[in-house]
Amino acid sequence: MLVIDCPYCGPRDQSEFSNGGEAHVKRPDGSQDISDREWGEYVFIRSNPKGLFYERWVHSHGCRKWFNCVRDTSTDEILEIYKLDDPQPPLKKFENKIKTPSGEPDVGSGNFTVKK
Amino acid sequence: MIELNNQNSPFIHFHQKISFKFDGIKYFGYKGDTIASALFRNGIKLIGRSFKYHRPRGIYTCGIEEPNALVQIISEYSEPNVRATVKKIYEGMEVESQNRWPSLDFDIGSINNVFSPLFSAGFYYKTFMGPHKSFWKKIYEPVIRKAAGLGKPPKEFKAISSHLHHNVDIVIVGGGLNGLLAAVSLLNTNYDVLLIESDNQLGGILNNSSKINEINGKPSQEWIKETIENIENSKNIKILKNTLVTTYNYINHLIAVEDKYVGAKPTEDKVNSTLHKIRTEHVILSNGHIERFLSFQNNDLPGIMLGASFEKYICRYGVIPSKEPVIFSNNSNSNSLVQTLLELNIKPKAYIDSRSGEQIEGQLFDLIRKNDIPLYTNAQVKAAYGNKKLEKIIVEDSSGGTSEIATDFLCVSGGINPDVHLFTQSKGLLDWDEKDLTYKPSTPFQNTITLGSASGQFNLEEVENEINKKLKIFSPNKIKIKIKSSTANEYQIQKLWEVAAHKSSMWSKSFIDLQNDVTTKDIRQAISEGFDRIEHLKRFTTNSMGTDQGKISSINALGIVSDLLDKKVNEVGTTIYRPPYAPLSFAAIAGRNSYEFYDPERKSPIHQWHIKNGAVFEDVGQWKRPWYFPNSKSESMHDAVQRESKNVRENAGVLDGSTLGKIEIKGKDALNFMNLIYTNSFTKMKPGSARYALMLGEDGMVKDDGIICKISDEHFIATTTTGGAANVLACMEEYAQTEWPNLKVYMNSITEQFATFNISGPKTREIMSKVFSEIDFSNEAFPFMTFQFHEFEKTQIRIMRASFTGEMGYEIYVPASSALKIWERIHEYGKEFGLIPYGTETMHLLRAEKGYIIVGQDTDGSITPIDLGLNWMIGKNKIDFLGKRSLTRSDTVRSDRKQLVGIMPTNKEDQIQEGQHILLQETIETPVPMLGHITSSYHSPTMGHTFGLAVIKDGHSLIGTKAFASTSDQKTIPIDIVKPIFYDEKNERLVS
Amino acid sequence: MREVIRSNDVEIKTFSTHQIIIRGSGNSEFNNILNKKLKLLPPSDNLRIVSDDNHILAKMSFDQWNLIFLNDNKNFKVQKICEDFNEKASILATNFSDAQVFFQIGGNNTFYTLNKLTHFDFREKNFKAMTAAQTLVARIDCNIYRLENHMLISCNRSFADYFEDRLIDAVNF
Amino acid sequence: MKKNYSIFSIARNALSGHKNWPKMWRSPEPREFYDAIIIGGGGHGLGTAYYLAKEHGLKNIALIEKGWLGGGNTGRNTTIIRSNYLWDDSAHLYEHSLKLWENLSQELNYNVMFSQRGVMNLAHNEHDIKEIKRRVSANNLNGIDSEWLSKEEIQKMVPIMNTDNLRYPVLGASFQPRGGVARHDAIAWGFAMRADEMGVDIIQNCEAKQIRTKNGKIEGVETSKGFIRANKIGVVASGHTGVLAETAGVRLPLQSKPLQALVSEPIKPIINTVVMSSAVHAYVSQSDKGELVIGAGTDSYNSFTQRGGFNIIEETIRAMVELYPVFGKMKMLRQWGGIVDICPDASPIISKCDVEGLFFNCGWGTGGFKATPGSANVFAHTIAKNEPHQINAAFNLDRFASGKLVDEHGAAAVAH
Repeated sequence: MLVIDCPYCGPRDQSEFSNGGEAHVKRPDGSQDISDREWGEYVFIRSNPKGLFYERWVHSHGCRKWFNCVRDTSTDEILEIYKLDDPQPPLKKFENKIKTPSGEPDVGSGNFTVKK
Repeated sequence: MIELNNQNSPFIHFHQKISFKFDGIKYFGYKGDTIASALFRNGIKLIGRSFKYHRPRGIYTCGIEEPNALVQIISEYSEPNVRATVKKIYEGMEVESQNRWPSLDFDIGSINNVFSPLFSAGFYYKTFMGPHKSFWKKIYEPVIRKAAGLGKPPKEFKAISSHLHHNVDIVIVGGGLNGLLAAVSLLNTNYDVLLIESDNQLGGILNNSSKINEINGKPSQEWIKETIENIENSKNIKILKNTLVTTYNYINHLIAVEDKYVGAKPTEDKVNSTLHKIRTEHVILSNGHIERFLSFQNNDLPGIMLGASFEKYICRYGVIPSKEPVIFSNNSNSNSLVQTLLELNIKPKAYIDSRSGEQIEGQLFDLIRKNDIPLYTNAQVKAAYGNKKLEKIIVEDSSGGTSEIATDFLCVSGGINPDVHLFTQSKGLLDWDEKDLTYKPSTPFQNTITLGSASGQFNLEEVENEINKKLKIFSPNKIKIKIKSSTANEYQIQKLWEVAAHKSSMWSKSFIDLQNDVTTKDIRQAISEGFDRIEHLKRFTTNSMGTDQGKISSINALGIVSDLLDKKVNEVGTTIYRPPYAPLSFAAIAGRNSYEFYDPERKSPIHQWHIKNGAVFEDVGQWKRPWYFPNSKSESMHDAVQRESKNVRENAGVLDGSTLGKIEIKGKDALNFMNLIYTNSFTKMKPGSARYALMLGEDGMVKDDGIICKISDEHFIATTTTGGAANVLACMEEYAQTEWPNLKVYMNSITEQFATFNISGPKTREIMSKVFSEIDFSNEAFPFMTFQFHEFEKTQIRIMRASFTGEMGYEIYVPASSALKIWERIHEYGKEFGLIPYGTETMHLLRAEKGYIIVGQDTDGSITPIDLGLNWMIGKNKIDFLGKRSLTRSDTVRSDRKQLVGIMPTNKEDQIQEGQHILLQETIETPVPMLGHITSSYHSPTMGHTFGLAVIKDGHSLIGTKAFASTSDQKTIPIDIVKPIFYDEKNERLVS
Repeated sequence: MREVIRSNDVEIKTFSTHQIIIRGSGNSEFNNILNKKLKLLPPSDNLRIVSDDNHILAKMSFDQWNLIFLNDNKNFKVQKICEDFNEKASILATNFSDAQVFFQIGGNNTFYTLNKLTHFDFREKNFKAMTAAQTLVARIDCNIYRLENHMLISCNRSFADYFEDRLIDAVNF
Repeated sequence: MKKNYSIFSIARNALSGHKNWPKMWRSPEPREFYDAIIIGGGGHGLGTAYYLAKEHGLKNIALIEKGWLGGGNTGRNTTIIRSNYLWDDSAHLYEHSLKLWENLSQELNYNVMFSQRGVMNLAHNEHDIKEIKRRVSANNLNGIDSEWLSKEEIQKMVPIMNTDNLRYPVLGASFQPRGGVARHDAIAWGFAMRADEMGVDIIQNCEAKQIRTKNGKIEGVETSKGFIRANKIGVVASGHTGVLAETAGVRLPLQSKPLQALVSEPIKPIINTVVMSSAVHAYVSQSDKGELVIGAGTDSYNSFTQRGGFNIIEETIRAMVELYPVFGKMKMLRQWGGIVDICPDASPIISKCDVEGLFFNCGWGTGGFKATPGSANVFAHTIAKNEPHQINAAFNLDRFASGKLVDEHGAAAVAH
């Protein structure tokens, strides 16, 4: 169970939160002019990296507020939590922080960070 | 039998005799005995039969790592696979051996041993396929299933176990020497510390061996007592005994299970185990090491066990399993066993060491010489022989000559492994130590510190500075410790995994996994067949997949494989240790969140009234809703629903709608927000009016529906379906915060603040005028789809004129605290007009007659508003709302999508069945193309026959034509496709 | 106030009382309105509680305050306060008096018992007196208020029976 | 030469102490070029290689696997096999697979132990009953064996089930007699062994890092053992498929989440059919070794750690103890997790894409094991013929643009 540091309530057990998938996905507004494919990509496709991931959480059993976080999906390590209106932290900031997960052999661990 | 007792073990109450039964025979042990130590006290060695070959097996260890001694406790719940080496006995306990028939001594299953050459590793992949594939289901599998499994299935037993959450700064796992020292260093610091010990005694190695006799000049037991007192008087350290940490999850979250019935008979009325769920900042692993065994021919005979365990039985449990054991070792850890035996003036029959004379510790060498114990150096035990128990062993010395030693007991030691199971669960990395020939913790992934032998530091002289160095980050109290040990401090080991067989034949076996009967021959066969990756080898041979997870043998397997592949061990890798550390009972995991507390029963404010009036309830999510109100015990649901429906159509009926979601939306931009969330446009809506609205997902499919009341452009109240209440509020909050943060709008759920009574029927107006005498219910004053606030006996209520049944009706919103009063008043005045309460089934029927949809029943997440013929609900000139863009995608504008239609049976007595499908052909030859399915079907009292709603391809254009509906017995009935409305098509009754 | 259970050094009582949920921006104008009406200055940082003899005012998150009336008040008085606040478009005040049921828990084993039902960290350094929180207790959404010498927990009315049974069970086992 | 396995081959080898069994597969170094490369050494991948060689005569093929064969989801699932899916497209796909399962041991001459003991889906409320009865009707009309069981019939088949005094009583169930369970390792090793015999190069510990394309056409794949050229690449790497697709510039609608499962200690036979329940969130069968194999739900967040939260295990076990009080005294022996790639409509993707020569077989979510032979069979067809087989036509990538989804949310025993 992760510990998530809600920006409004402080660190809480993960069971109080719900996951909102990828962050910073802008919803096309007044969306008549975009193609079916582009709209299909907005509705159905979210990035799914093995490595650094911008993600949304909501404190659904607490203050019910949404916030963003940078998490490494290959180790589940939460690297940074920031409010919705805070700027998006650049990927470079976390490069040296990634620990290799135990148990996965170096060769064949598939543990590389996908550069966007 | 007395002389087998070691009276000076302080942990056994020799004055408190306990009787227990093993396989029907009564024996005596003492308070503090485990089943195993009590059996040894009675000279019993044969305890079970092995999984595959049914070979006789004895007690091999003295702890949780036990592979053989799994027994069944026969009592009201008959628990299978209990570790005899851990479970303490209690008065009247009945224990049975497992996996043998008819008896332990004479087991038919041992025939497998005769045919064992056929049962090599993975034999079941290569046979049981012929002569015809049906043989597997009829013959082979039933036989295999009956033979498999160890214990018998348990009987039902309401085991009460509770959960307990902890939030601490530091957890110390293991209350042995290093655990206690770590606690001492943290005494009265401002860290909240939890010290967890699996035994019911603190002390670990200090209790289990005579290796350490003095600490800081005091006998170790005295030092332990003193240390425990200091810890118990401290204000920041709590001790949990009889508690085994089973799981180390990510972000420092531990799961541990505490046995509350150590040495007592569990009952159904008290908590018998507690699952501790511990959130901590740091974890200190000082849970010691586990001794590993060696592989040689017949190393599974009863009477063979691990040397350190033998010593633990003597020191910790005060029982001497044998008066003249032989000791066979390749490392210095066995020295203390010799010391312990000689202190009780017991002389080992022989000491066999694979190391040379010079390599053996000088201090041990002198001890053996002084007591003239026969010593064999550069020697190995080639084989052990005996009928159902050890009788003799064959020893080969450096010259290659072999000699025979008659003995009933052999203590084996193949070296010690740090207990790294929890460390790998924490995602820490391991490193192979070439000198100590074992895997040791290296880089941790979380805040994990390992101490003592758990970190692979086996030298007692290093204890002090390891603790001071590793705990420096806590700026603890400095530790000063002087340990006087009876044996050498340096740990020495010589590489030895397997001894070549004495007499090798098709039947000779040298075991690498005792519980799953895996031999070293199986490992060689696996590698020759290409299963050379350690994970393949484990799965093909099932090595270390038993209930002990290969605690005493999985490193040996790596050693043997690395030799066979001549690779270094860390190139072979290690199998991943999967939680839990030891099997964890289902009852402990479930805790109190099962049986009567599995899930709440949410009740409406007038739930008790429903019960008193004989309501039969239905589960809708967590809510209990009245399903129907039978007027007598014998009335069936069908009859009750027909009666209730008829009554609503002719007189009046009232439904408890309190479970439907109610959300209050307010703010400067409330109108703009509502237009974005729902498909309808609320801009031109007059304040005080209500509108039926649809909410879509971004994929354009119907997600929820409800009625929107507009108090003003800045204040709305929306209702939702019972099931959708939480999702609609969550969706509103998500979009308000993440997509449209600039909109000034707030929303609160008021579902539980108000009870809702939906009253409808031709006589409703008269009833309402009587109940709320000062309100004008005329059409002019109170038109359809409008609402009004009124004060009724000092409480504010809201009445909305709307109806889901097609009859003229109102929804009355009443504060929950005055719900019962008003509900009873409605019934009191309604009686004279034939008012009755009705349930959800009648509501479903009546709304279906009007063709009103139920989201989740007539829609399944793949239906758009257009499919339902509800285009009028889409605000045409709105630039955006949830899912709007999806409505114009190529697949959503396809004409042959599934569309809502009505279904009538061509011959009236046929039964339309819900869930059946609509076909174009009368006879069914599968696979038959289906137009769609019947979403709802009921027997209509007004029409006198069944009818249904369905969603079928190109439905709108098929209205007026005929088709067929399938039936549950694979036939079809002819049907007419009609408009989805069967009652008061022009809605005159609604606005009357 | 009805007593639910008193044993194992834990005492639990249950009661209903008036409560208003106030949503607003929390700016000075908002604070003045509340202060004028209630003679209580709303707390500025999250999860803090201010109280006097009749009220508890807790800031639950950056735009939500819970106002709990301690001594029994007349319905219409609470309804009136609600309406006054609602006059301002920028404030949403919702009368929550009937929506929730309260439990008062005291005694030395309060936190030990509650920790059988929730993972919440009740330690002094993380949950001082006069602090509030929203979390899960027995898997049900609850508001918890730590006052000087006892705890208040409120949950939605429809869960009340189940919640009471869980509390009793936690005290007994 | 063709390996053959039977009781006679076991007896013959017993005489020589089982020393000279033939090697199951070679472990060759990768060649410079292949006609087709399969990325992913699970059941689906190995099956694809097998059918490409057997049914389409492609011999110059390689299969690369970053870890060890069958080490991903193939070795981490609850081995349940059934075909009683709701929508026609899914029903035909899973039925195609079930028919292949029924002869697989004989076809591979390697016992996959497919035990057709029936699969039961329980209904715990009126909504469940409506949904399950609709699926049973759709199954029957698609020619799939599926029947509705009353509570009494359920109790006769599973006497240990507590149907009445629990929070959500059991009201009935759907039952597919031909459904059941199989041995997961056996299908991976069986396919690998036979593919290797037909000349397929199976290369373990060879990780695909980057799929290289040149003006819209496949060039090859950068691996930990160097660059390998190929005309066609089939990516069937479950949770990692999305990661590899990104390296070729293709965005897949997949989210990779942990799915956990657990086994109990082995006991004598106690439950002889497979029971699934979505409302009470748990599914169980008993392996031939005597262990209860129990499946849990997915975690809520994306993760490649093959580990999930203990809360998910708690949810499942408390449902188990509720449904089978007898399990109270059983103990959990091992728990683990896989990485399941979930599509928005809970249906797979077996499809070409804009890059010529690049094919994807993924999106199996929590239900991939049952589809192993069927998915491999149609994926081999798609790769060989450059056109989808009629059975997997609906599971194309551009259904997410058109909106013509195959929404199987209800079908998966675990609500997403």
